[in-house]
Amino acid sequence: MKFTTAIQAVATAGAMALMMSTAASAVTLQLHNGGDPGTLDPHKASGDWENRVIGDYIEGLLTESPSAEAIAGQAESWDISEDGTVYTFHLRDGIQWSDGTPVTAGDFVFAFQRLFDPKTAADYAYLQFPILNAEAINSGEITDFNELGVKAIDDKTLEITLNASTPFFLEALTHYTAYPVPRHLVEKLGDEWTKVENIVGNGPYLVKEWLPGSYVRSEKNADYYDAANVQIDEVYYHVLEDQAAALNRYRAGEFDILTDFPADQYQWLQDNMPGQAHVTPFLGIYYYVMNQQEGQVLSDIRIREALSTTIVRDVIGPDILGTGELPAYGWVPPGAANYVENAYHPAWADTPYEERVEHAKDLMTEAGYGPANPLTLQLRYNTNDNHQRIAVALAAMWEPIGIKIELFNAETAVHYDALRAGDFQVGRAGWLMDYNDPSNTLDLLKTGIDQGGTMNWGNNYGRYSNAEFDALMTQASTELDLKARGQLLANAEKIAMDEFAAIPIYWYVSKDVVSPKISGFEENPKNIFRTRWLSKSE
Amino acid sequence: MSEKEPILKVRNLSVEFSLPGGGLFGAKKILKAVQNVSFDLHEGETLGIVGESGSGKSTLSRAITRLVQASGGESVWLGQDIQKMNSKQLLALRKDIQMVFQDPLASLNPRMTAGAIIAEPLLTHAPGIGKAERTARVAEMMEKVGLVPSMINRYPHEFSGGQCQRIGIARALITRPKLVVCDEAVSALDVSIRAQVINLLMDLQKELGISMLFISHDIAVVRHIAQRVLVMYLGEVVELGDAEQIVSNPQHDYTKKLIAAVPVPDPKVEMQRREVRRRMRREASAAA
Amino acid sequence: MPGLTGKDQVLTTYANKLASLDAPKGRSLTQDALRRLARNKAAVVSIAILVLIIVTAIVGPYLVPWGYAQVDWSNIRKPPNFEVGHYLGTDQNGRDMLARVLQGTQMSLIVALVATLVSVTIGVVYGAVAGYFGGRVDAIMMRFVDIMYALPYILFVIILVVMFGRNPVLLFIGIGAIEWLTMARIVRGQTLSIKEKEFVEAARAGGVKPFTIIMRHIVPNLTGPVVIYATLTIPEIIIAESFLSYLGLGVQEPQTSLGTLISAGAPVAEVMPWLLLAPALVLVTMLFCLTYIGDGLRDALDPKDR
Amino acid sequence: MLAYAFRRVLSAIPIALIAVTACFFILRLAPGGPFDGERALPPTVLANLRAHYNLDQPLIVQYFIYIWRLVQGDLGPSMVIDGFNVSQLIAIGFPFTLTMALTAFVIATVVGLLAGMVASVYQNKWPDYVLVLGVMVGVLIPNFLMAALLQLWFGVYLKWLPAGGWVNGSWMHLVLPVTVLAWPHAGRISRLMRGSMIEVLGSNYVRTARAKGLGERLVVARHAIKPALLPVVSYLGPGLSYLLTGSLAVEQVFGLPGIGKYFVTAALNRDYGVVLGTTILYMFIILALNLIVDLVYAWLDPKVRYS
Repeated sequence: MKFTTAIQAVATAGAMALMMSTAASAVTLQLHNGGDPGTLDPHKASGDWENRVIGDYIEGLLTESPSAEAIAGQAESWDISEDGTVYTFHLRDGIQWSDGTPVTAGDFVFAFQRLFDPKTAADYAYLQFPILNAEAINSGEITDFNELGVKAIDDKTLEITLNASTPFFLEALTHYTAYPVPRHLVEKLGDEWTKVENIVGNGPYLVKEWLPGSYVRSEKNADYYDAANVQIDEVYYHVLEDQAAALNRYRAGEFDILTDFPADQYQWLQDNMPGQAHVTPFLGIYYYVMNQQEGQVLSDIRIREALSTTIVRDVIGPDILGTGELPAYGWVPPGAANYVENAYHPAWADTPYEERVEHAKDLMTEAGYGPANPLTLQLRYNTNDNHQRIAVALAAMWEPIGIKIELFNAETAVHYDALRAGDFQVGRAGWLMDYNDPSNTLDLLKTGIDQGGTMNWGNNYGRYSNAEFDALMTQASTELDLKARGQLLANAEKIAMDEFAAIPIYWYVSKDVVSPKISGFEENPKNIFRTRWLSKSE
Repeated sequence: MSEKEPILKVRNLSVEFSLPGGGLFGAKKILKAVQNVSFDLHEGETLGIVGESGSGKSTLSRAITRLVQASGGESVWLGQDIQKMNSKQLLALRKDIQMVFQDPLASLNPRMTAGAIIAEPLLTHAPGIGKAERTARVAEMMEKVGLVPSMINRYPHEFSGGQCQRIGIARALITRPKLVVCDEAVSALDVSIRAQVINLLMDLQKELGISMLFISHDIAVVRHIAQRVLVMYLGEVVELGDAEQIVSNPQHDYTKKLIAAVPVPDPKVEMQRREVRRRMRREASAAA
Repeated sequence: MPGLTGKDQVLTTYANKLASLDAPKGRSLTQDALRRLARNKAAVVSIAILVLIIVTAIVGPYLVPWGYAQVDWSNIRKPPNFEVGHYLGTDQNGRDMLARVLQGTQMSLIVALVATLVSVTIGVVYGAVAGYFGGRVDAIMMRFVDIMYALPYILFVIILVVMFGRNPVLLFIGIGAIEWLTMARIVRGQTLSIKEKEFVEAARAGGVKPFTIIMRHIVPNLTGPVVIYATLTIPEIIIAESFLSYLGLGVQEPQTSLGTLISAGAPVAEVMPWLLLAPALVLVTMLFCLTYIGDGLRDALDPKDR
Repeated sequence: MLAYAFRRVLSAIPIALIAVTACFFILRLAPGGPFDGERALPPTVLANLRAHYNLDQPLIVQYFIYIWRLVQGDLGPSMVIDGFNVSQLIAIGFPFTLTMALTAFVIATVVGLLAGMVASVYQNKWPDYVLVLGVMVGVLIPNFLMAALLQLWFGVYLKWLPAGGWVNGSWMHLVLPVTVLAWPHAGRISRLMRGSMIEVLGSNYVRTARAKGLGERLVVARHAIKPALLPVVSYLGPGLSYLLTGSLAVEQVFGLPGIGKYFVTAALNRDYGVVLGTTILYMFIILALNLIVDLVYAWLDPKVRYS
């Protein structure tokens, strides 16, 4: 007894000392950021974890509003040419890097040139390929960077020319690939400029510390143009990949916001911490690919139809995952911009399950399979609790139509290597949209590009190929009228889905937990909430 | 007997050990454990080898039978140099030359029964004989060394020290060897048991007609059992001759000291002995 | 060798004498050990419980109302419910936990048994050989062990999976191959001191061949540390199995193992305790039993200890 | 002995080179590369990345480039954590891991040895059973589960200790992780110690010591401990290296900046540089630990010779 009281006393004293030391400083946001950011360099970053940190210390021409809409950032205003290919941006007055150097249009030009420079080896350079000559420069075809469609008219004016009108281009500019970099520093230090001791920024926060595996710490930038309205003085972006552990730390009061939580805890959260868990539709699709190469059993559309139609999608989100993900029947996530009103919805989705099973059995018999001659398929997924559950559920759903599933899990690298190599029959995949436009998911079903005899299928793992679909996609990319373009894309979606190009399962959701102390958090389909809009009360 | 060719001829046998030392890059120190030892051993004879611990007597006995590699010289067994034997010849040799060790318990595998221990040389040297015969032979040998055959399935720790040594002797004799090397075979035993074991050895020797190399630091014991004595000091032979003669008339200082080292139940003599020992130790360390 | 092989008159007499003797009728080492084991209360209780677990794991699946791969769509992630026959509840896929625990126990038992045997055998032989021969042989063999330690074994596993696909034998090889290293080091260390004992020298002086010395004189004297460390290896093996399953080498869904069940249950310990409690309880009980049996075996196999 | 140690230290370099070479080529046998994530990169981008890290060169050229840099003390870049190179990652994480592992090691070794000794003296009596139970819990419960349960209990329910993190570097943040690391280690040590103590206590010369009338405590202290330590010492080398590299679960649950995670995740991410860097580091740690173990062994048992 005595011993435990002693420990308690020591612990309380320690906790008090901690609290006092933080109370003396200002408002600190403890943000659970997920995995370790790989880099602080916007041109090398490739994920959400980097985005949260980088988006707080650098600001692009445009930035995100509390609900993640594109709003004016470093550019105060912009003009767009009639044909939608030339954008002219007017920078704010008085914007500067944190070392006092002004942010100029030249920094943006330099940044875009660096992004496309093959030597930079930027992962996500392709997101800005709509810019004139960007792709050619990135692939090394054009070596003169001055041919890039980004020009500084003067220090305050930037002109960007596109290959063709791109309806989502302004939104693309909020992405970190479009962020400026401090030319004066990068020219001096090269890639070393993002080391914590060198780093400068033009955003609302400045990175002060980075302890890999533990956290990144940023402090408020007093020189930021909107600094007066920035409430939070310090942000810890905590690294913690174990979601259950993160939730524990949230409950212990160590985190204010969780950017993910274990789906199994959703019910518990709703019961015990009502209103704190936020599950929001996220622009992304969870799907299965089917290998449709010639000679593969799944090149038979009848079997693909049998597979897709016998999945009871309504049971997956609410029961198996527990977070209520909505069933997906089409290919473009609901809420995608620049799209038609009524999304694709197949007729079979509304027929009763028993009928679908009967129909599927007929299809299987037609294809030459039956109880006497069952079809055995290998299903690959990358190891993860959710993927496993869905794979197990699908296997059970396909059993009644005489399909035997062999489950085959592997770690991520092996799994995607197999998908890319076409070494699979059915495989799990998923896609989160890079920018809010239907073309981003529909591109996944375009026929591969012939590269000197070998086909590069890119992310089209199932090797679905339909000339009509491809033609509609090409047509859409040059269509200026948004409405007409939306219709072309919808037609393409219908073609692919009617042919069961892949098996959509559900639409992704984002899962956040936000402490009641935090205000300014707005659910949005991109799940981006910049710290500058948040505030914290004790 | 003496006109006959000796069964073992040792000529200029030397053993060296390299010792690490003298700094990281310093030359290795060479310890000359045995230097130029020569002697003959005849059939049925017992040769005592005496010297204090570290004098090289154990190393010598192991070098003769090539349990330790000699650095020079030869040991000729029945006309053949052991140092040049191939592995097949060596195996045959192991049957003819057996050893009895100092620590009776430590020289017996604690996980084997007395019977299995005694039978092991048979397994090696006469793998052809059947199990029943092996057991019979073991029982015979146990009786011969004064053990009750019914103890055949007991483990070494169930025996007393003297009994353990009898097991060791039985193991050594079961292959009917021509030579037995007793390395301090009795020094770990209590005085009363010691006499019993020595007498046993002498009886067996007589009965079976074996030769013996009897190694001990105790010259009194050696005098009792051996006909001739070889005195070793710091790896070298200092005296070799008839046992009675050496004890009654030692020629070398060291031999005298060894004789002085025999415990005598007299406090004064005991004190002198200690003094002698102390001096010897000093000299030894100075020499090293 | 006439003196050795010829069966002479004296010997025959002894043989006859022996036959009539009553005492030396030998208890074999195993009988002896079993007798001593039976006197160890903790070990006996542990054996009883372990046997119960094994029997339940083998027979149980035929008695429970649900199959381990069977999905009950109307009862997904439900706590124990006796009315529908889910005595331990269901998992997130609506599969009966009792059936899964039984199947997982079966799997883990097999894995633990085979992989432990593999790793102990390799480790003991390797360590004893290195320790006995010493010198350069030892240096080279042990540096090889060091290198094996340092190389990330995940890579080996991944390559195994890719090269040979799914194969239960590979699982044992995969686990055995990682778990023998420490055993080899411990055995080698013990061998270094055992080989200096006089009974080993006695055997060498008697002309016993090195390999026979190792198997007859060294290895039996290693049982203490080997048995102890083997019981310590089993929990590691069971956990290693679940990690290898993660990499795609081990047990594949819908089959499962205790390690996999526990790693799936750990994150939901609070909200769905029934997913963790049953497998964890079985595993811990099983391992405790093995520990006490290991202790008992160690004592029983030590002839000094009566 | 010193010369022996010196030779072992010198031999570490070729051995590490063998390990690195083996690792380098095995690494490339595994399918997938550092840039094969959930989505395929466009060919141009992939080509740029591969050129950036010299992955477009023939394998043997890459190998010599790596070795050449290594000779100059450069462990190369990390391909996944771009913000740091491998040397920096190790320099940041290793001191932390070392602190944590050594703390756990010292505590666990002391506790384990004591528990093992007490258990052996009271063999098959209740203190033995209780100690086995208490200490084996650490071995039998997988460390990820132990970490999660301790975090939940002491961090969330009782709120006595921080549930994770490494803010301010306070020792309180170390209590739970060190417990999770130390417990199984103490368990293994105590098991080995108990077993070998029982063996030694039953041995002949300890019996002799008892027969001489020495008290049990003196017998244990003077005659039993040293020889009983032998198998334990053999385990200490691998044991400490487990602590140094097996902290993945602890780091991931508590969000700590150690390097344990690199030993596992780097291989999964195909982060070639980090895999090789950690292999070299681990190689030297193992060689050093085993050298120490061998020397201690020779000290404990003078009959064990080195050549």
